[in-house]
Amino acid sequence: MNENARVVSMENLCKNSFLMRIEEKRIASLARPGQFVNVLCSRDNKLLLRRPISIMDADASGGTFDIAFEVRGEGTRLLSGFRPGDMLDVMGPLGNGFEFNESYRRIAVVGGGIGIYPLNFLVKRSGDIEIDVFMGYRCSDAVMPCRGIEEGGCNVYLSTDDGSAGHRGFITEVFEKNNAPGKYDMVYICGPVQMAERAAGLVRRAGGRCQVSMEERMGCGIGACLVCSCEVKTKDGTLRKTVCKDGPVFDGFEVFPEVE
Amino acid sequence: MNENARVVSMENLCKNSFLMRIEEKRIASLARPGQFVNVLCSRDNKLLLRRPISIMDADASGGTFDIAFEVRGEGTRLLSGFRPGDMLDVMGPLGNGFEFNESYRRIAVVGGGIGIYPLNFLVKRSGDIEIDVFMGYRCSDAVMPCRGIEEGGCNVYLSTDDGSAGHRGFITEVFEKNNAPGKYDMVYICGPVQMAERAAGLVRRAGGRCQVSMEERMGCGIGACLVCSCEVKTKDGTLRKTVCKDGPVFDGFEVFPEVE
Amino acid sequence: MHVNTGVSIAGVRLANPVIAASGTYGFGREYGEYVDLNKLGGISVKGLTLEPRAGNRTPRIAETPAGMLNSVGLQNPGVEAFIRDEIPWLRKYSLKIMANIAGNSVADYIQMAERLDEADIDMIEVNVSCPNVRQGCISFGSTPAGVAEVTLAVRKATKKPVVVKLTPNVSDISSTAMAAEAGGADAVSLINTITGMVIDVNTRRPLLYNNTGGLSGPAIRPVAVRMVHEVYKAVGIPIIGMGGITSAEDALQFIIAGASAVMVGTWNFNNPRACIEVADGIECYLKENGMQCIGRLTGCLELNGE
Amino acid sequence: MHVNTGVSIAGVRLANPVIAASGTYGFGREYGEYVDLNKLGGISVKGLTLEPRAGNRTPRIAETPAGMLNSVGLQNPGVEAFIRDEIPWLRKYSLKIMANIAGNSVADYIQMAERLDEADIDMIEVNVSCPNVRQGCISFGSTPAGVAEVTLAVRKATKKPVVVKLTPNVSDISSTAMAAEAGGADAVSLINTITGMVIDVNTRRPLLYNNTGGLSGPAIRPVAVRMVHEVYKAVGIPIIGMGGITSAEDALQFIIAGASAVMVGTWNFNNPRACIEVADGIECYLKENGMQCIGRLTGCLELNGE
Ligand SMILES: Cc1cc2nc3c(=O)[nH]c(=O)nc-3n(C[C@H](O)[C@H](O)[C@H](O)COP(=O)(O)OP(=O)(O)OC[C@H]3O[C@@H](n4cnc5c(N)ncnc54)[C@H](O)[C@@H]3O)c2cc1C
Ligand SMILES: Cc1cc2nc3c(=O)[nH]c(=O)nc-3n(C[C@H](O)[C@H](O)[C@H](O)COP(=O)(O)OP(=O)(O)OC[C@H]3O[C@@H](n4cnc5c(N)ncnc54)[C@H](O)[C@@H]3O)c2cc1C
Ligand SMILES: Cc1cc2nc3c(=O)[nH]c(=O)nc-3n(C[C@H](O)[C@H](O)[C@H](O)COP(=O)(O)O)c2cc1C
Ligand SMILES: Cc1cc2nc3c(=O)[nH]c(=O)nc-3n(C[C@H](O)[C@H](O)[C@H](O)COP(=O)(O)O)c2cc1C
Ligand code: FES
Ligand code: FES
Repeated sequence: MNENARVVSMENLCKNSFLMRIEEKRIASLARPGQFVNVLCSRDNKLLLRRPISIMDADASGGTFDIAFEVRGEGTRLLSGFRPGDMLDVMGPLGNGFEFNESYRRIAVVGGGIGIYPLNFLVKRSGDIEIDVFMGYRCSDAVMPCRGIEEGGCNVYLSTDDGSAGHRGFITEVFEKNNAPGKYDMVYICGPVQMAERAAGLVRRAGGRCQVSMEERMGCGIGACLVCSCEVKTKDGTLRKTVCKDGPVFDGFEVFPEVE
Repeated sequence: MNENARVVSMENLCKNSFLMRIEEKRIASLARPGQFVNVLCSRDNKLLLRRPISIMDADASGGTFDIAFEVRGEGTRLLSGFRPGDMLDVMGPLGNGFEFNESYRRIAVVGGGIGIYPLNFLVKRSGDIEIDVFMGYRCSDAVMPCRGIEEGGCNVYLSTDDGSAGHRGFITEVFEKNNAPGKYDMVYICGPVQMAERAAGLVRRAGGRCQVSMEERMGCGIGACLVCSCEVKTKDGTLRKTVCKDGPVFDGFEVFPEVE
Repeated sequence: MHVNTGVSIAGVRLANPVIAASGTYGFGREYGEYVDLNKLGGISVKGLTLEPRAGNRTPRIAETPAGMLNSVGLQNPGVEAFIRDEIPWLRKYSLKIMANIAGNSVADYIQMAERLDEADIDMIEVNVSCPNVRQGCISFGSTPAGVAEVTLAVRKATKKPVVVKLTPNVSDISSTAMAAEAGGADAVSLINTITGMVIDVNTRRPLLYNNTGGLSGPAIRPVAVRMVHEVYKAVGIPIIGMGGITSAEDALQFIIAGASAVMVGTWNFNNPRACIEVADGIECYLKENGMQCIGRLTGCLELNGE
Repeated sequence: MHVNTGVSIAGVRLANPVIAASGTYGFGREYGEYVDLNKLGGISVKGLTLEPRAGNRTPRIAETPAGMLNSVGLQNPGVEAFIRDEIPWLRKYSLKIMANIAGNSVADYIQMAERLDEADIDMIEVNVSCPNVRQGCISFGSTPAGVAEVTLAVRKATKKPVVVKLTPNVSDISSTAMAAEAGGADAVSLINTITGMVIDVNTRRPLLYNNTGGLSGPAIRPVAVRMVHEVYKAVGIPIIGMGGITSAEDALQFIIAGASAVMVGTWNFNNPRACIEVADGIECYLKENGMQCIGRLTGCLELNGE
C-alpha cells in the first residue's frame, strides 16, 4: 500500500548520506530486513518515478521505520530536502527480504557502501548469535554510523578503497583473508554487483551458502511492469524474475551461477 | 536582468491573494508603475515558463519591491508556498509602464480584480493630485487591502458582482454614472479585457484619454519570442506589438479602436 | 444526480471508460492489492507473444523530463500461459479483459487470435506499435499497408472485438487509423510510446541496454491528444486514447478530443490508485457539468476560429 | 589545459557549438541585454518570410509537462526588413548569423535565398518544418521528395551554406535527412517542434487559438537525441542538434549522438543565460575529460551490445 507517511527526523549521517525516520504504523510493523520502500522524492511530482530505498530499521511499537540513503542524483537530492513534519508518499514494505532461520548460529554480512544499510536491519533482527560484519567504503568520509551493527556486539571488519580507514582495498579481500567464508550458516551480501559476485564466489568455493540483495532500476516496484527483470538459474532452468517482487534478495548462486 | 532575489515577507491578503515583498536592489530602484517582473515560481524547475506579475510597489531606499498575486493555477500556487528567506529567480523590471505627466491634476484609475495591484503603485507615485479610484471585485471576500490607494486620500468607488460590498454590478457602471469619464487628464485601466474595453469606450465617448494595461500569455517576457503579440492601430496603420516589451501599457484607443 | 460513466466499445460494455494500459499493469494481480479491480473499466494485459519471451537486457527504464523510456521488449509468459494461469484469476473481477498481442509475423498474429478466440477474454488489442523488439510489431504499424494486412488477418481469425493499437512514430496517424478501420478493426487505441534515447555523458553509452526505448508519461500528452483529435476526424470507429494521463482532467482532454475510453499507463507507477482516481474524477466532472452520460463528451471539442 | 570548443560547419567557424534556436531569440537584441552575444557560437534568427507576416491570433503559448506548445505562426517583418534593420546591428557581434527562412512555395524559398545571398549573413537555415502555418513549410518537410525539391532550389539560388531544418513529425527522419543531403544541403538541423494540442476541459476548446501548436522543451529531448543518432547514421553532412536542451549535459547527449553543434531554444525563456551556461559547461566537460577539441566527441556514442 502507499501511504502518506510523516517524516519524524532527518539526520546527516556523513557527507552525502542521510538517515530519515518515518512514522507509518503499517510499514513499521510489517517490515522485514531486506525489504524496501518505494518513495516519491519530489513533492510537486517533478519526478515521475519513485525511488527504491531499503528499510534499515523498524520500530513496530513506536510506529516508525528508518531509511538511509546517499544522494546520487535528482531524486535522492530532493529527498534530502525533506524536513521533520513533512509528508512523504511511500509504498511498502516491498520485496521478499532476507531469509533468516532461527537455527543459524553464525552468520556474516558483507556490504559495500549504501549496501550496508539493509544489512544493519538484519543484524538487529537476528538476535544473539555470532555475526561477522564486513563493510567496504570508498573512503573514511563515507563510513557511516550503523546503530544496529555498532550496538550489536558484532565483529566488524572495515575497508576503504583509499585506505583512509580499515584495510586498504576491497572488503572482499578482507572477507577472503581473515576468515573462512565457508564457516557461516549463511552469508548475506549487499552492495555493488562486482563486490556481490566476488563475495558469492568466495562463499561458493568455501562450500557455504549466501543470499544477495540485487539492485535494478525500477518502474512500478511491485512486479507489474517487468522493467526490473533479473535472470535467475534455478534447478527448474533459467527464469526471469523481478527484483522488486521476487527479490531483491536472491540465492547468491542462482543470480551468480557462472562464478568459477 | 534576472536575479536571485530574496523573499522578505509573505502575507495572505485575502482568500487566494498574497502579497510578497522581495529584496532586490536593482529592480527596487528602477521599477515604475505598470511594469512587471517575470518569476520562476517553482524551485525545482518543475515549471518551465516564468509567470508575469506586476510590481505593485517599490521602495528604492529599502531595496525592496512588492508583488501581489492571486492563486490561479499551478504557478501561482507554487509561488504562494514561498517563505521569508527563500530565494526567488525574477527577471525585471519589464515592460514600458504607465505614462504619467507632471502636469496632470486629476486622474482616474479603473481596475478589476488583480488588475488593481499595478494601479496601486501608480497611485502612490502620482503625488498630491486628485485621484478617483474605481475598483471592481467578484465579491467582498476578494476585496484586498491596497495600501497606496488606502493611504493616498483618494476617492474610492467599489463594486462587487454580487453586491456584497459597494455597488452591485460592474465597476464600469459606477465609472459611467458617478462621474464624467471625460473630466480626467488621464484614465488608467487595468483588468479583464471586457472591463478594459468598456471603460476605454466610456472615456472615448467623453472625449478623454486613457491607458490600458493588457494581459497576454508569455514566453520570454522580453520581446524575443513574439508569443504575446497584440494588434495595435496607430496612425501609421495596424501594427503587431509585444505585450511584454512594447506594453503591457498601451494607449487605450490604439488597442480598442473598434469601440463605438 | 445519477450519472452513467459506462461506455460500450464494439458491443463490450465497460463500467467506466478507464482501462489500465498494456505493459504497465501486468495481469492485474499486483495492482489488485492497491485498488479494487472491479472499479476499473478494463485492463489491457501485458503484451503477449506466441512463445514466452525473455525481453531485453537491463537497464530497461530511464526517467526523462515528465516521462520515462522503457525497453522491456515484450517479456511475457506466452499466450498459452496467459490463458491457463491468468484469465481464470482475472475473471473473478468485473473489469473487461483485453489481450494485447504482438507478433513477429502475420502468421503469429493469426495464431494468437485464433487461440484467443476460444479464450475467455473480451477484446483483442493488436499491438503493431511496440518499438522495443527487432522483428515484426512496429514494422507493421509504421505503414497503412502493414496495419491493414495485420488487421485483416486478425479480423478473419477471430470473432472477438479487435482493437488496433497505433504507433505515434508516423507522419500521419490518421492514415494508419483508416487502414485499421478498412481492415475491419472495431476500434483503435493510441498512442503507444514514441521512440527515444537517453545518453549517459560519462560512459558515452545509451542508458538503456537496448539503446533506444519508448517514451511515455505526461511529456507526450499534448502529442497524444492531438493524434486522437486527428484520428477522430478520420475514422468512424471508437477510439481509446492514452499517453500521459495522470488525472481526470487529462483523461477528459482525450475524451473531448474524440476518445470513447482512455488508458492509464505510466502514471500507475507514480500513483497506484491512478486508474480509480481518474474514473472517480470523470464521474465528478459529469455531475458538475450536469451531464448524465459520458457519450456526449466524446469528440465535443469546438475548434477556435471555426 | 587549453581547450578549443570551436566548430566548423560548411566552412563557417563558430567560436563554440552553441547557437540560439530560431524563434526563441528574436534577432538577438533582447537577449543581448542579458548575455554577451559574442559568447554565443551563433544565432538562428526568427523565421523569415518573403513578405511581413502577422502570425496567428493569441493565445499562442501553453505550458505542458516539461514543455510548451507555441503557435506563433511565423510573425516576422519579412526578409527585406531583416536585411535592412537587423543585420547591421547584429554584425557588430562575432556570433555567426543564420537566416531561417520559411516559404509558402518553392518560389518563395528561391526568392529569399537569392536575396539573402547578397546579404551579410553566414548561413541559411531552410525551415521546412514549421507546424503553425497553413501553407507550405512543413508540407515540404514531411516527405523526402518535398525536402529534396526545396533544398535543390535553395542550393541553386545561393552560394551561402545551406542548413535544412527537419521536422520530427515523420515516420523516418533519416530519409528526409538523406533527401536534404542529396539536394545539396551543407548540414541539417533537427528537431523542430512536434505537433501537439492542449484542451481546456472547461471551455472544451483548445487552449491555443490556432488549436494545435509545436511542442518544445525538455519533454521532447529523448525523441530529439534518438533522431540525431538516426540521422548521424544516415548522412555524411554535419548535424545541428536541438530539442529540450537546458544544460551542458543535455547538449553533450546531442553531440555524442552525432551533432556537430547544438541549438538552445525554449530554455532561454526559463534562463536567459542558458546559451552561455551551456557553452561554458561544454568547455568544462572537455577540460575534465582531457579533450582538446570538441570534434572528437561528435558521434562518439558506443552502443550497448555491439
Ligand atoms: C531494492 C533497492 C534498494 C535500495 N536501497 C537503497 C538504500 O537503502 N539507500 C540508498 O541510498 N540507495 C538505495 N538504493 C539505490 C537507490 O534506489 C538509488 O540510488 C536511487 O534510486 C537514485 O535515484 P536518484 O534520482 O538520486 O539518481 P538518478 O541516477 O538521477 O536516478 C535516475 C533513475 O535511475 C534509478 N536508479 C539510479 N541508481 C539506481 C540504483 N543503484 N538502483 C536502482 N535504481 C537506480 C532511479 O531510481 C531513477 O529511476 C536501492 C536500490 C534498490 C533497487
Ligand atoms: C503583464 C502582466 C501582469 C500581471 N500581473 C499580475 C499581478 O500583479 N497579479 C496577479 O495575480 N496576476 C497577474 N498577472 C496574471 C498572471 O500572470 C497569471 O495569473 C499567472 O501567470 C497564472 O499562472 P498559473 O500558473 O498560476 O496559472 P495557469 O493557468 O496554470 O498558467 C498556465 C500558463 O498560462 C499563463 N497564464 C495564465 N493566466 C494568465 C493571464 N491572465 N495572463 C497571462 N498569462 C497567463 C501562465 O503564465 C502560464 O504560462 C499578470 C499578467 C500579465 C501578462
Ligand atoms: C513499462 C511499459 C511497458 C509497456 N508495454 C506495452 C506492451 O506490452 N504492449 C503495448 O501495447 N503497450 C505497452 N506499453 C505502452 C503503454 O501501454 C502506453 O501505450 C504508453 O505507455 C502511453 O501511455 P502512458 O503515457 O499513460 O504510459 C508499455 C509502456 C510502459 C511504460
Ligand atoms: C516560441 C517558438 C518559436 C519558434 N519559431 C521558430 C521559427 O520561426 N523557425 C524555426 O525553424 N523554428 C522555430 N521554433 C523551433 C525551435 O527553433 C526549436 O527547433 C524547437 O523549439 C526545439 O528546441 P527547444 O526544445 O530547445 O526549444 C520555435 C520554437 C518556439 C518555442
Ligand atoms: S519495477 Fe515493475 S516489475 Fe519490478
Ligand atoms: S513573451 Fe516573448 S515576446 Fe512577449
